[in-house]
Amino acid sequence: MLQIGLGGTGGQGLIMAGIILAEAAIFDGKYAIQSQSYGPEARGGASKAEVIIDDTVIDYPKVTEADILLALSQDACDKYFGILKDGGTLIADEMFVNRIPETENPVLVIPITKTAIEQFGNAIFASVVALGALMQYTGIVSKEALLQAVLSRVPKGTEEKNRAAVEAGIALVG
Amino acid sequence: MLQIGLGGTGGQGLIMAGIILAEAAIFDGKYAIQSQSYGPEARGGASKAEVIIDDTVIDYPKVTEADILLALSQDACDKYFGILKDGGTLIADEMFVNRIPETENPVLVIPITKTAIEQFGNAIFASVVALGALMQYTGIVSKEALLQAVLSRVPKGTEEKNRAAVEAGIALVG
Amino acid sequence: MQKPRLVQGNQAVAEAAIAAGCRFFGGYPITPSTEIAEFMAEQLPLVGGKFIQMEDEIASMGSILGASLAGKKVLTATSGPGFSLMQELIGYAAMAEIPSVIANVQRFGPSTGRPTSPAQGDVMQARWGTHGDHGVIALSPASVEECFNVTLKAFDFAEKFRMPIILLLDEIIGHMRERVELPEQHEIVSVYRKQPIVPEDRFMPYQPDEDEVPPMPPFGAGYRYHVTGLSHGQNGLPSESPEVARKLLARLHEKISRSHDEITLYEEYFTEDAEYVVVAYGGTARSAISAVKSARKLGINVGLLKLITIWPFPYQVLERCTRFAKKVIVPELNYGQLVGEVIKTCGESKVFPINRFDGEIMSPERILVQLKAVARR
Amino acid sequence: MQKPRLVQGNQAVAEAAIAAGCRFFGGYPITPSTEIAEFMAEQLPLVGGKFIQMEDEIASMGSILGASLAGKKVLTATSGPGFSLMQELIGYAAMAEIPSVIANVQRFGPSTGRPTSPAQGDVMQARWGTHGDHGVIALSPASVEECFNVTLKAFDFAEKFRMPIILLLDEIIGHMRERVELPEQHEIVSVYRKQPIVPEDRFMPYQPDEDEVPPMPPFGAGYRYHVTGLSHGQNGLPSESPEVARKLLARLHEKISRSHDEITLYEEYFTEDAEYVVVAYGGTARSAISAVKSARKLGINVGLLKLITIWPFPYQVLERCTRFAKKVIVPELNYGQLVGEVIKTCGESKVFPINRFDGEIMSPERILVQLKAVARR
Amino acid sequence: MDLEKYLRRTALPHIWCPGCGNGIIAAAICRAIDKKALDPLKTVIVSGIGCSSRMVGYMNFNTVHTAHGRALTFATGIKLANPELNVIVVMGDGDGTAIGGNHFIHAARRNIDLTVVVINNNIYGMTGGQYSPTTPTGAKATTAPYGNIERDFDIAKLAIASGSSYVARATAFHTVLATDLIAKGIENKGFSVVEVISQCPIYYGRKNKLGSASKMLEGQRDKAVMVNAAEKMTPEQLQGKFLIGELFNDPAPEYTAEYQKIIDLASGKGGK
Amino acid sequence: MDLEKYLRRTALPHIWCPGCGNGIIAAAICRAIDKKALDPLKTVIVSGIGCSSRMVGYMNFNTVHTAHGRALTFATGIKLANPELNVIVVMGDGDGTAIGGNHFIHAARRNIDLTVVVINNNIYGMTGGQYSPTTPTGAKATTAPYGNIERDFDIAKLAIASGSSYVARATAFHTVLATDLIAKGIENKGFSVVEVISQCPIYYGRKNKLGSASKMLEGQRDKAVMVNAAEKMTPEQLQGKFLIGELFNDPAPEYTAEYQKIIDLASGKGGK
Amino acid sequence: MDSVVIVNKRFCKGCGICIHFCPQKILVADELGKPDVIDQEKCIKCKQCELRCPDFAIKVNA
Amino acid sequence: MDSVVIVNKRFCKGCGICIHFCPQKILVADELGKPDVIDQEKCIKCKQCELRCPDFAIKVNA
Ligand SMILES: Cc1ncc(C[n+]2csc(CCOP(=O)(O)OP(=O)(O)O)c2C)c(N)n1
Ligand SMILES: Cc1ncc(C[n+]2csc(CCOP(=O)(O)OP(=O)(O)O)c2C)c(N)n1
Ligand code: SF4
Ligand code: SF4
Ligand code: SF4
Ligand code: SF4
Ligand code: SF4
Ligand code: SF4
Ligand SMILES: [Mg+2]
Ligand SMILES: [Mg+2]
Repeated sequence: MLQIGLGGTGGQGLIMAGIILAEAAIFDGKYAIQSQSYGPEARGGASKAEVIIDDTVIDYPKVTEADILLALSQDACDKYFGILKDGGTLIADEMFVNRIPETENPVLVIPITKTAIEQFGNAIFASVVALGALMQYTGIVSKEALLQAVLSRVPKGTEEKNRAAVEAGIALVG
Repeated sequence: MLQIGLGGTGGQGLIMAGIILAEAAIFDGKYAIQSQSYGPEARGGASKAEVIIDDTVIDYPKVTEADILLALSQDACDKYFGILKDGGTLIADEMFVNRIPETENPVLVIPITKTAIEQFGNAIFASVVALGALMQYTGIVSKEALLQAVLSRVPKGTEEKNRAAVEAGIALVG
Repeated sequence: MQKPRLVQGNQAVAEAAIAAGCRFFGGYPITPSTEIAEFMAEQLPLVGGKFIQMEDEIASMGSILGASLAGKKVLTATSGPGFSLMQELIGYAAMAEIPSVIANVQRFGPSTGRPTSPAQGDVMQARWGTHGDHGVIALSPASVEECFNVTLKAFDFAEKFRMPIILLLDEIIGHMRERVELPEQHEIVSVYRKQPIVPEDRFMPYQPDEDEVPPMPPFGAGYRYHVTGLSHGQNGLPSESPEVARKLLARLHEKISRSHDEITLYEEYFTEDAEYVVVAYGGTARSAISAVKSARKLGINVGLLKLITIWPFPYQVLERCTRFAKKVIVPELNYGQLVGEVIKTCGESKVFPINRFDGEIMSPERILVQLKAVARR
Repeated sequence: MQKPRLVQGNQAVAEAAIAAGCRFFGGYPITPSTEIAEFMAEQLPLVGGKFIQMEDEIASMGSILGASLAGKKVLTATSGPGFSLMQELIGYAAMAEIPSVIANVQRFGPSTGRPTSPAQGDVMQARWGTHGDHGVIALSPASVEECFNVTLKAFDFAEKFRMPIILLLDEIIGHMRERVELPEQHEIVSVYRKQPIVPEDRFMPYQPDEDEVPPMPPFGAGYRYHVTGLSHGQNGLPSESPEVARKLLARLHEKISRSHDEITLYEEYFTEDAEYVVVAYGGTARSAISAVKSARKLGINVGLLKLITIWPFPYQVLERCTRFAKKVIVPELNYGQLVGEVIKTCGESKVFPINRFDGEIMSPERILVQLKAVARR
Repeated sequence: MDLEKYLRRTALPHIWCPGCGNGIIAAAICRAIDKKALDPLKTVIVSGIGCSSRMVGYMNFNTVHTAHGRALTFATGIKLANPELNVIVVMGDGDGTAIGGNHFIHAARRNIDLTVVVINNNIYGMTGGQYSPTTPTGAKATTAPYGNIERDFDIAKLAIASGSSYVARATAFHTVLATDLIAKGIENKGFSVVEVISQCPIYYGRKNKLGSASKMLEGQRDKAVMVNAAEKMTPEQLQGKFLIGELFNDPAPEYTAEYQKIIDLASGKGGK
Repeated sequence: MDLEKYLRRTALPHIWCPGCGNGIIAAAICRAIDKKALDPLKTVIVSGIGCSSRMVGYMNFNTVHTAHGRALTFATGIKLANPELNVIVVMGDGDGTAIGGNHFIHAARRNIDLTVVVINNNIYGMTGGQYSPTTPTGAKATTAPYGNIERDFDIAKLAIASGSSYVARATAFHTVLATDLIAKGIENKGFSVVEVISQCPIYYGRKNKLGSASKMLEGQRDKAVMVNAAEKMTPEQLQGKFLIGELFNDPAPEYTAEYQKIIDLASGKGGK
Repeated sequence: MDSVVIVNKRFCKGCGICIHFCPQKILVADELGKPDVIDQEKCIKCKQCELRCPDFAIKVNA
Repeated sequence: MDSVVIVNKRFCKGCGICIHFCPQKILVADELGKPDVIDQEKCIKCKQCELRCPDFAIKVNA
C-alpha cells in the first residue's frame, strides 16, 4: 500500500492530480481511493488531496501515515507535514516552499512550478509536472497508465503540453 | 358526576353553551371539564360539545356514558344517541328532531328553538333556552351560577333577553 | 391564587407565557394551536409586547429567534406540519443557544392527517426532528393547570439553559377547558438569562460559566458579538477546528445532562408497591389515571408514572419506579414512540405498549383491559 | 460488468439513479451533496429526462412528488439543513404513498455546523424527522460501489412499496472516489410501480393488493383519482373516520414490516464465532472493518455487522449476530444515535458506544483501542 | 354545460359553509375546462391546503391536494415531467401568497405552463379567520383584534413583477368573466394567474360586519371595475375600487418548451 | 474614514477568493454606517448563508449569521422586538431571492424598517457555481451545463411590486454610489432594498469566460447606466444595460411604528 | 312539463344567493332558507342562480 | 516621509484590482501579484484602490 498526500492552495489543481493518480493506478489494475479536505463549503482556499493505492481492496479511505507528501505551498507543507510516516518522503516545490521542517525523512525539493511556467508558460501545469515526478520517484503507477489518465482528464487541445509536462516531471527526478 | 353531551349544527351556539354550563358549575364550587369535537380544521359544520361536572377532580375528560344528551338537530341526535347511558335522558328540540330513536330511556321533546324564535326573535337564543331547561331538569348547577355564567359570556346589550331565555328554558321543563 | 376559572389548555399556555414575561410571539395559524396565537395577538399589546403573524412557520421561528437576541422572552405555537417546517431553525436555536419556547399542539399525522384530532405522534420528532446532534428539553402537560405551570417552567428552562424548549401538547389538552386555580402574577418568579459581568472588550459570547451556559446580553446593551449556526469558538466566530466543534457539541448536551434532576418533572401515583406500572404522559395520562384507579379498586397493584418531562427521558426515575414491577404498560396515541425508551430501561419482555393511532383519545377501558390481562384478572 | 473505474460516491448515486430509470431530478444545491445534482443536470437531458433546480428544498421535494405522480422515477439530493426542510413533504410522500428517493449526504450539524465535514448525525432524523407515524426505509452505503447498488435498491423499494426512501450517505462516502466495477445497463433489472388491472370506473386508488401496496397509474394514463395528505379511504377521498385512519396508518407500517427480510440489507464479517461484535454503517464501517482485521490479527475474536439498511432497524439480524457476544461495540460519527436501537436488543450493559462528534472521520485506531479494552488485551 | 360530469358525486355535498365563494369558483373552473374542451383524463388540478384547496377533492380529474403552500411545487414537477398534461392550480390567498409566496414568484419567473386560480377571500378561512397577506389594512381578524396593520399584497402586481405572462382578475360575483379569464389562462402557454375575489361570510364577513354572502357578492359587484371602463375613470372615481378583467398578457418563452430544446441540444450533441 | 474600527481584526484575513466583490461591498456598508453615524452598539447586521453572508463575521457590530434564506425573518424579529436598533441585512442573490424569496416579499409588504443589501453575483458562490434566480438566461453554471433556460428576476422590480418604500441599485465597481445609496436606505424609515451587482470571478466568471475580477468590474462599469442618464437614452441604447441609482422612493407607514399605535390603542382602551 | 329550474335540496345549504340575485324574484326561501321555485314560467333562463350557487344545487334547463 | 499608500500584504490576496484601476499606474504587481507602490508622489489620492480593494488591504492616507 502507498499513501500519498498532495497539499497546496486552491487553483493549483491538486485535487485533479489526485484523481489522475488514482485513476492511473486503476488502469494498472490496482485498487485506489482518492479523497480530499475542503475549506468552508465548496469554495476555493487551501486544499489537500489524498490518494491510497494498493494491490487489494482498501478498507480505510483516509491517509494515516503518508509515504509521500507533495507540498506545493508553504502553508500546506507546514500544515500537513505531520502526516508523513517515519521515513516518508517530502516532495516540495522549490518556488513556494522556502522553509523545510526539521526532519530526518528524505526531502526532495524540485522546481515544479518553475518548470511549469518556464517550459509550458503557465503554473497550471505544475500539478501534471508533479505527477510525472511522483511517478518516477515511487514507481507506483506505470507511465502508460499515468499518461492515459492525464490525457483523459485534461482539456482538449492541451494534450501535447500535458504529455510533455509528465516527461518534464520525470526528468526532475530522473 | 354528571356527563352531558350537546349536539347540533355549527352556529347553534352549543360550544358556547357547554362552556357556560361548565363555568356555572365552577361558580357553584364544582369541578368541570368542557371539550368538543371539530369538523375539518376549525371551520363550521356539525358540532358536539361535552361537559362533565363533578364534586371532585375529574380524570378522564371525555364523556363516556352521558346522563344527558341535548340534541338540536336530527343529525346530531342520530349520530350521538349511542353515547347515552342506560337510563340517560335525551332532550330533543321539537323543531329539528323529528325521528326519535327507539329507546327505553327517558325522552324529553321540547320546543327549544321555537321558543327562542317566538319569544326572542332569533334562533340564536336556542342554546340559552336549552341551558335553562337543562338546569331545571338536572339541577346540576344553581340558577344564580348559570345566570352569572350566561351574562359574563353573552354580547353586551343582550343581557336581558338572555336572562329571560334562561327563564323560558326553565319553564319548558318546570 | 386566583379564583377557580374555566380555562382552555391553549389559553393557559398563552396566559402563562405572558405571566413568565414573554413579550414576543411570532407565529402562523394552524389547528389545533391557533388559540394560542389569537390570545397572544389580543393580550400582548396590553403589556407592551409584540405579536406578529409571519408568512409561514419558518419565518415564525426566525422572528422569535431574532426577538430573543434582542432581549425578549419569546414564544411560537404550531402543530405537526408547522413543527416539521420549524426543524431547521430549532437546530439553529440549539446551536446558537437562543432561548425560545415552541409549543406543538399535536394532531393526527403524518402529513395533513386529521387536523382536528388528537395524537402523540411528534414525541420522537421533538427529540430527533432536526439534523445533527443536540440536547433537547420537551415537556408535556396533562391538564390545563399543568399547561400553565409547565409553560412557566419552559420559559425558565429556555432562559436558564439558553436553548429552545419544546412544549408538547396534544389536541385533547390544548382544546379542553377545565377548572383551574392559577397563581397571581406576584406569586410567579421567573428566570431571565444570565448577563455578563465583564466589560465588552473582555466579553466572550460563548464562554460558558461553570454551569456550561454562557451569559447572554441582548443586542443593543453594549456588547457586540457574533451569532452563527456554524461551529464556533468561545469568541462566537466560525471555526474549522475539530476540537472546537467537539467541545461545543459536548457542551450542548452537558448543560442539560448536568441539570437532569432539575429538568425532570413527573408525578407518581401508587408506585411504591406497584407490581404493574403504567407510564403515560399528556392527554393519555388522564385516561391512565382513571384506569389505574379502577384497577386498584379491582385489587390490582398498579401504579402510574406520569411523565411531564419527556426529553431528556427520565431513565433513572423510570428505573426506580419499575425496579420491582412485573410489567410496564405504556399507552400512547401513536404507533409506539416513547415506549422505545421504556424498553431501553426495562427490557422488551417486561413492556406492554398500548397504541391507539386513529385520531381518537385513549379510553380508560382500553388500559384497564390490558391491566387486567397482565394481572390475569 | 463495466471495466474498473474511479468514481465518486455522489456520482455513483447519480449514475445508479439513471441506470434505475430515474428521469426526474428536482433539487437545491448544498454541500456535500451538490455533485449529485450537477451530474443529473448534465446527464438527464441525454436520456430525455428532466432536471430542475428549485427555489429551495421544500420546492425540490414538491417537484419530485409531482413528477412521480406524473409517472417518473424521481430523485432529490440534499444534506442536513435541506433534509430538515424536506421533512414535511417526506411525510406527505409517506401518507400519499408516492415513490421517491431522497439522498441525504450527511455533514456535521446541528444547523450549518461544518458544511464540508462528515457526520452520521441524521440517522435518527431519517426515522423520526417528520410529524406523525409512518414506516421508514433508510439505506446507508459504505463504499462507492455500494452507493451504486444501494441506490438501485432504493429505487426498487420506492417503486415496490410506494414510499419515500432515504439514502443516507455521509460526506466521506459521498465525496471519496474509489475503484468500482459497475454493472452494465442491460444487467440491471429495475422495478416500476404496479399498474392497475381494473378499468377506471372500478379503480380504487388506495385499495391495496395482498402486499398491502395499491397499484399506481401515472396521471394522464386514463385513471383519474385524488391524492391527499389528509387521512383518506381506499377511494382516495378525505375521511374523518377513525377506522379509516387506523387502517391507513397500520398499512403504512405493515407494507414494510411484512417485507422486512427483503428490505434488510447487511453484511457480516467473522460473526460466526465472535465474542465481540462491532455494529457499524456508512463511512464508519470502513474504519470498523479495518479495526476488526487488526484486532483479529491480535487474536481478538471480533466480528463486524455492517448495516446497510438502517431503517427498519434489523433487530432480528442483530439479535442473531450478537446472541453469544460478550460485548457489542457501536462506533458512530454522532453523539450516540443508532446505538439506542442496539441497546433495545442487546441491553445497555453489553453495549459500548464509540462516538466521535467533531466533524472528523472515525479512526480505526479508536475502535481498535476500544476492542482491546473490552477484550482486555 | 353539464357540471355534473366534472364533479365527484360521491364526495358531495361539500364541506364549505353556506354562501362560501369556493363552490361558485369551482363551477367556474369546470366551465372554463369545458370551454377549452380539455380531456379530463389529461387534466390535472393541484391545490394546497385551505378551504378553497379542498375544491380539488370534488372535481373529477387527476387531482392532488398537496401540503399548505406547496401546490405550485407539485404542479411544476407534474408539468415538467409530462408537458402533455394540462395543469391547473387552485390556491387560497394564504396558501398561495403567505406560505406559498416563494413558489408563486418562482413559478412565475420560469413562466412554466400552469394556470393558477388564486381564490382571494382576504382571510385564512380554514383555520378560523386569521389575517392573510391580502387582508386589507385596518380590517379585523382573530389575530388582528385591533385592526390589521399590515399592508396587503396586490397579487396581480406581484405576479407581473415576477414574470407571469398572463394575469387577470375576476370575482365570485362575475362568474362568466371568471370562466372566460380562466379559459384564456389555460390558452396561454406559460404561467397564467387568475385572481378571483371571493367571500368568506363566516369569518371575514362576520368579523368585518359585511353581512350575508349575498351582501358580500354585491360588494364585489360594486367595487369591481372592468379594465377598459377604468381607463375612462378619474383616480377619484377609482378610489376604493379594484380592476377586473385581463390585466397583463405578454407571451414569453415557456419553461418546458425551453427544456425540450436542452434535451434536443444535449442528445443531439451528446454532451457539453 | 477608518475602516478598521468597523472590522473584527481577529477574524481577518477573510475567506473570500481573490477579487471577490464581497469585500468591496462590506467596506461600502461600513462607510455608509459611518456616514449615517450609527452607533455600532445599537446596530445589528443580519445575514443568511452564502459567501456574501459570511460578511457579518468580519464586521464589528451585533451580528447574526442566520440560516440560508432566513436573514429577514430574524431581522424582523429583532427590529420589532426593539425598534431602537438599526437593523441592516446582507444577503446573496441565492440567499435572498431563491430560498429567501418569500421573506423578501413579505418584509417588503410590511415595510418594516430594515435596510437590505442584496449582493447579486448571479450565482451560488458558496456551493460552487450553480445557477441562481438572477443568473441570466443562457449563462452557464454547474447545474446549467447547456446554458440556463430560466428567466432571471429583476430584484428591484420585485421589491417595488411587493411594497418596499426605497429601492436602489449599485455595483461593486461604483463603490461611492453604493455607499450613498445604502446610507439613503438607512435613512428611509421603512423597507429599503439596495441591490449591489457583484462579481464572483471564481465560479460565475470562469464558467462564463468573463476574465479577471478587474475585467468583471469593467463589465459592471460598462453596462451600468445611471437612472437620470437613462432617461435620455433610446431603448436601443439601453439594450444590454442595467440601471443604477435610486429606482424608487415612496415613503409609507412603517410596521413597527404602526405596531406602536396598536399598543397605545390597546393599552389606552384596555382591550378590544 | 319538465321543470326549468331544478333545486337539489340535499346539496343546497340555504345560503340565499340564488334567491337574492334572481332578477325575476321567482325563487323563495323555504323554512330552511332553500329555494322553492314559485313561477317557472317567468324564468328568463339567465342562469344567475345556477352560476352563483356555491353548492352545485340549482340547475336551469336551457 | 509617511507613506501615502499603505498595503497590508498579509490581507492582500493579489487580485490585481487596485493595480488595474489605479489611474496613475503607480501600483505594480510583485511576484505574488500584490501591489508595490512605485511612485508615491504621483498618487492623486483618488482612493480608487482603497475603495475597490476586496481585502481591506490597501489604505490611502488623505
Ligand atoms: C404547514 C402548515 N401550516 C399551517 C397550516 C394551517 N392552515 C391550513 S389552511 C391555512 C390557511 C388557509 O387560508 P387560505 O389559503 O387563504 O385558504 P381559505 O381557507 O381562506 O380558502 C392554514 C394556515 C397547515 N395546514 N400547514
Ligand atoms: C437550507 C440550505 N440549503 C442549501 C444550503 C447550501 N447553500 C449555502 S450558500 C448557498 C447559496 C449561496 O448563494 P448566494 O446566496 O447567492 O451567496 P453567494 O455565495 O453567491 O454570495 C447554498 C445553496 C444551505 N446552507 N442551507
Ligand atoms: S370558513 Fe369561510 S372560506 Fe371556509 S368554507 Fe366557510 S365561508 Fe368558505
Ligand atoms: S466563490 Fe465567488 S462569491 Fe464566493 S468568495 Fe469566491 S469569488 Fe466570492
Ligand atoms: S335562471 Fe335567472 S330568472 Fe331563472 S330562476 Fe335562475 S336567476 Fe331566476
Ligand atoms: S344558491 Fe344554491 S345553496 Fe344557496 S340557496 Fe340557492 S340553491 Fe341553495
Ligand atoms: S489613491 Fe488613486 S492614484 Fe493613489 S494609488 Fe490609489 S488608485 Fe492610484
Ligand atoms: S485590490 Fe487589495 S487584494 Fe487586490 S491586489 Fe490590491 S491590495 Fe491586494
Ligand atoms: Mg383565504
Ligand atoms: Mg450569489
